[in-house]
Amino acid sequence: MTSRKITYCAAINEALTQAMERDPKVFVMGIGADDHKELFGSAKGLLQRFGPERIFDTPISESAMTGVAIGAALEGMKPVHVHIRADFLYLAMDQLFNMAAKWRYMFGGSRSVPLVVRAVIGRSWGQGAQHSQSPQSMFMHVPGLKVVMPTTPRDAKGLLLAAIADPDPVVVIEHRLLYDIVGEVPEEPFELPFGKAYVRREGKDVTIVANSYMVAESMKAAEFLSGHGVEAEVVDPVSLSPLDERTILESVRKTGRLLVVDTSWTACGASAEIAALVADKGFDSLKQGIVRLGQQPSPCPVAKPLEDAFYPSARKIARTVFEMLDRRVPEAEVPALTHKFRGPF
Amino acid sequence: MTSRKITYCAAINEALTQAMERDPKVFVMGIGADDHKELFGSAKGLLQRFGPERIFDTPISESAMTGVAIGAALEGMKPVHVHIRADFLYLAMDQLFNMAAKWRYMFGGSRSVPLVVRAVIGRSWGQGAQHSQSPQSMFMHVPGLKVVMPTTPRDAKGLLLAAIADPDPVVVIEHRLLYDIVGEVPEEPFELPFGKAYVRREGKDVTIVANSYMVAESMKAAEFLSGHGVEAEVVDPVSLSPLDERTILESVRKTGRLLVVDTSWTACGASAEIAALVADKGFDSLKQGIVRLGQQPSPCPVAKPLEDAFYPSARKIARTVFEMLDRRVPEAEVPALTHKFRGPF
Amino acid sequence: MTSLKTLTDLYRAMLRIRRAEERVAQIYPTDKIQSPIHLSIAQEAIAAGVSLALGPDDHLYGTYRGHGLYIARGGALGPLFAELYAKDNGCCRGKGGSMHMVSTDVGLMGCSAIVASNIPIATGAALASKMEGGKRVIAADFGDGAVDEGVFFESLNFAALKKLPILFVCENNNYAVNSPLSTRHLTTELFRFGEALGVPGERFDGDDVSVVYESVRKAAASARAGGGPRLLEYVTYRRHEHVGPGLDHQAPYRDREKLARAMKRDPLDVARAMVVERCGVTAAQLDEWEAETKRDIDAAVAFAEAGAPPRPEQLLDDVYTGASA
Amino acid sequence: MTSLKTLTDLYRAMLRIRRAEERVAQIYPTDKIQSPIHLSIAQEAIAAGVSLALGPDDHLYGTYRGHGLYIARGGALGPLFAELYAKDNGCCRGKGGSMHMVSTDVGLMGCSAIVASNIPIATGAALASKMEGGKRVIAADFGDGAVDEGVFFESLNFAALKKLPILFVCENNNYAVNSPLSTRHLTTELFRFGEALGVPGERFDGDDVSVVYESVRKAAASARAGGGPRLLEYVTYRRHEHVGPGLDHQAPYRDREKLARAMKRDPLDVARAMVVERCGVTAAQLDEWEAETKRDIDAAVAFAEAGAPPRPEQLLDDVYTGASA
Ligand SMILES: Cc1ncc(C[n+]2csc(CCOP(=O)(O)OP(=O)(O)O)c2C)c(N)n1
Ligand SMILES: Cc1ncc(C[n+]2csc(CCOP(=O)(O)OP(=O)(O)O)c2C)c(N)n1
Ligand SMILES: [Mg+2]
Ligand SMILES: [Mg+2]
Repeated sequence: MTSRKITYCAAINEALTQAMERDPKVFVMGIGADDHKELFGSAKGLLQRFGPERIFDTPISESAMTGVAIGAALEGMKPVHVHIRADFLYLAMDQLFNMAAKWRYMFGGSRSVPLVVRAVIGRSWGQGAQHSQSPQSMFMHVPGLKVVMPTTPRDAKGLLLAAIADPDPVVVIEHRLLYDIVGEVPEEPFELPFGKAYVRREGKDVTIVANSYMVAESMKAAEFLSGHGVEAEVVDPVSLSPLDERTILESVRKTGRLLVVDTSWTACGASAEIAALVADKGFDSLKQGIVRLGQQPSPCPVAKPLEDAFYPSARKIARTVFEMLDRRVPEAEVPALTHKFRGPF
Repeated sequence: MTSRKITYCAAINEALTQAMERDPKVFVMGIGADDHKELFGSAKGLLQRFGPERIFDTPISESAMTGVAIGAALEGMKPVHVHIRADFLYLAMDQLFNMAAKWRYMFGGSRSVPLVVRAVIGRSWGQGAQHSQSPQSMFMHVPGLKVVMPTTPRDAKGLLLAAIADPDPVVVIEHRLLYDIVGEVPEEPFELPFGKAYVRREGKDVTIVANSYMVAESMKAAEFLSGHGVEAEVVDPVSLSPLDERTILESVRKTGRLLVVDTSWTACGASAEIAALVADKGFDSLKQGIVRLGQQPSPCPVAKPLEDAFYPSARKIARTVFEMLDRRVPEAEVPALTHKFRGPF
Repeated sequence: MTSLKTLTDLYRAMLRIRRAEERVAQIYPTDKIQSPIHLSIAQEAIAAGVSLALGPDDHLYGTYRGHGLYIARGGALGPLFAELYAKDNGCCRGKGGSMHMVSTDVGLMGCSAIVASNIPIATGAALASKMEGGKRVIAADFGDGAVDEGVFFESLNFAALKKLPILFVCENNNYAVNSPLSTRHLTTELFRFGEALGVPGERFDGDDVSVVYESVRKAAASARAGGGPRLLEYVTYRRHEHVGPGLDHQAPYRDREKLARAMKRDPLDVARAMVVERCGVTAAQLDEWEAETKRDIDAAVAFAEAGAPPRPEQLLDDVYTGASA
Repeated sequence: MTSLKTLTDLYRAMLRIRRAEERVAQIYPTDKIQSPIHLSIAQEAIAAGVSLALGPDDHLYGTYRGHGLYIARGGALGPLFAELYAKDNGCCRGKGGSMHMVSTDVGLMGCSAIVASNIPIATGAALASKMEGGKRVIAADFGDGAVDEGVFFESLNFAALKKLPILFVCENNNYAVNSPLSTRHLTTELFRFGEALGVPGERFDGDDVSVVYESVRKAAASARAGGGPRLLEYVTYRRHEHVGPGLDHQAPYRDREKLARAMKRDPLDVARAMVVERCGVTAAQLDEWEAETKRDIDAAVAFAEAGAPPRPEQLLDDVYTGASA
């Protein structure tokens, strides 16, 4: 396969384009899906190419529109329903949890629901409490759904194509701060498997399990740690449900130490699940307690100093690892990861 | 305080009656709140005593009615909003997560939201996939909410009164199968503190942290285990958010072993949070890996053999403890807990 | 005018529902059916009228009060009873119970126990139909309680916007559990609830099966021809308790007047009178239909009794497609 | 007829909004305001008319496009700018930003960034008012996008049912982000959306402040007297981009005709002409008001600039009542 470097956003766009080309049953719907902002660019050119029947705007009716997508899916279509902020999914929980997740099961296998939900996590520039949430743990909690959080452009394309091909409902949670990152992506259509984690960086001293944008922060921290003689292994589950338990457990077997970093709050979060997994099946590998980092237990604030205190960061990750290893935090502080995101969307 | 034995249901009823007597701002609303079934009896006599302004039926509009309760609370009232199945809360997530949980914070402390949400977990008699869910972990995940799951009649009264007195939103999750259990309850109004766990049974060999109806199953298992020389300590958090970390950690320090049993699924569930907590702060006390029991990863089925396989039970708890202790499961099986619940509501 | 053949078909469908539901109620005290039952008794005219007026390729989405639609569409009685018994040979393989009737073979795509939850899903089915040419008409069947939910309005709005081939069928039996319509709405002209959104509505007698049948036929033809959605309100009255096999006529929430009127005008009697008067059906023929219905129900109950419960190993089957023990 | 005093008050409130928003847009490129801004420019007539027609004890609930209401109600300008700067002396202490204006002192109870989310909350506020005698009128202010959400209908239904003292104020600026009304609804008579539910509605010119003021006054008086809710639709046109300081008049979603019409009829010009013609306000007076407004804004910006950002230790304050560092 030929591959080249493109952005995360372009990778999503390419996945949509190829899926729509290959399968006339694939369509995209969502608030603003067909406007000139093109869902942050991820829907670029789709309207021109596939017409208004296959990519359309919807009323601001998250609950019904989710039901509409489920109904279309049940009847054989392949809808991709997009939300530009994951916070809006709270309006659609009834349809997602009571209907999409349960349909096949409660009707004894009668029909599957090949639904794809894409939702984007917002961050910074005053997104505030209602435009910044990461609800992955809620989707992980409810059987019947699959949940992925693509980190690289390659994930973004391969997992979106896999989600669209999958017969069951898949929630794809993207991160706005990843949209501009660049990476190698095969040109041809390809699918990445669910339930496969990636070791983003090898190391022997500590395992950092991190997802989505937290991988970027963790990689930065790992680099810094390496300069101070600590080799962190960074494992990215990517697929949260199903979860690749083996890759996580193997890493902890090697390092004996685990720090879990998630984009959301820790209480009953994805980080809790991963910690609990290792506390059960990986207990014997552990040299010390498992530490979690996530958003601080408050709604997301707007002011920068509060935001810095609220989010996990490369700096906090590095500090936490030093503490875990009982090492003095070196004078040279981890440089903060600078994200260029500016403006509301 | 004089106390006598009454049911869980009567205890809820007494709490509501006393709260409404003491504070004219307290009112009860919910689907069917004022009908002759009286919310399974928990609203008994309230209509006659306080009139239709203070206990009323609502349209089947969970989202707006939650907003209505929030708005009334903001303006100084003390609403108690009741849902006869916790599954219906999925329709109200936007209001609960985006509004109730965040209001005080995002407006810099301008107003509190003294809202109480009561929701009942259904089980058995064909409740099926959509009438059997326990969403406590989702509420635990979102800062700004408090979450309690009363187990005894005393909890039911003391925590409901505490919830009503509390200035912030509190979600009280009751269990339908507990409604008829009987226990000592003080007659006078009293409040139980949030963030306080109870040791329901002392033991030295293993800690079972269990909540709500799972306490009954765990007590039964503990009794059986005791007959086979294993002394289990049963700890009931009751208050899940805030969580009494100390009591849990102290118990594990004593026993060195932890089994967590929750009414819901394990993935990102309350059981994950408790396991993760101990895997962090209680690691040094642990002699072995932490085990969780919860609903199996499927929607809730209707057929009895499937239901038995689906739910955690005294039998499964006892077996799990024997396995944890590497002991042969004794021939004499744990008798199944028989609940008398019959009929749909 | 409904043809004579159709009238008798409608009557026979209604009869089948009534007798099956009576059997369910009769069995219920034995605890063989451990599932919350919401009977379609006295609402058979709507189930039959809607089911028969739609074509064989049309799709229906219903509620927990779904036995009527299942039977009227021609769903096999055996798997219905077997599902109530929670057996592996039930229509949901024992996983759904009474509230989740399904028979995709006859176009009943599924019944849901969350009020109004199937309305947007049916709307999505209509979108799928439209994308494929719009020849399939979808019916969303729901109660008067469902119009309380926001998703009902959202769905109507979208259906109007996209001119979808869908009929919103409201079985107004005056109650949501024990709450009369008037405690939930200031206004009670439910058929008008979609008007401002562009969904024309009409109210009909829900106890006259020929009225139901004709009105659905007309609306379905219009929808199939691209005329867009309709909201059809059928007025009836719930005679049984909300859930369970019994009557609760003494309960305080009952409207005595409406109840008395309803008790005097049983939709099955209305239909029987029609087939007798209009089609000249004889008493002997009526008896034969009764006997045949009884035989079918006996056989269905036997099928259910003989069925095996699902095995515990089946618990995780069908959580995801292709995953099975 | 609106009194002359009131007319000038309305004009001055509008002027204050306009100049403040212009200043916000001017500061924005400096990145001192790191918050998504949704300007009230060209919608000042609605903000001013609603705010002044309601009494001092009445309560308002708004949206992320909330600067206008905040200013028109008389909220202190300093804490508004300070909040945009995310400073500790902001109206949300730097925690809310531009989308969450609040000033309970002047009855603006809070602005929310989830479409339609404040509508049921305002309805609950009206319920609380009614429980205490109904003398306080509540206004829920929202955009034409909010009528897409089911919770809007649920709230109207409940308000009608309980005859609550609430005004549902729809600022119809033709767009939800970049989606014209016509891509979201088949019908566009939003004021009729509550009709069948028992909420009478009316549509008004949203660019004429005296029309807004008088219509709200009338509706509020009726609500206060127990007349129940009203849906008031004010037609206007969003001149700026949805979010941000700029214009996007070339963007493909724009309706050229409506835009051209809107550009010719600025609501502030309309109001100014009224005070000049009806109240005989002189050019000198107009200049003085401009100068005064500028002084106030200068002072507010200075207040914001001088404010300290919140300290990291304040992060967990106010998650729960009484919890603070
Ligand atoms: C979202 C939701 N809220 C509440 C309930 C509880 N409930 C079950 S049936 C019902 C009444 C529905 O009445 P209606 O729609 O008129 O149907 P009917 O039972 O009369 O056929 C209610 C409130 C539910 N199932 N779903
Ligand atoms: C529930 C929800 N869905 C989507 C959004 C994204 N969004 C923000 S503003 C907006 C448009 C709202 O338009 P309107 O109500 O007309 O208000 P206006 O911006 O015109 O004042 C949308 C869709 C949101 N904030 N909340
Ligand atoms: Mg009904
Ligand atoms: Mg608008």
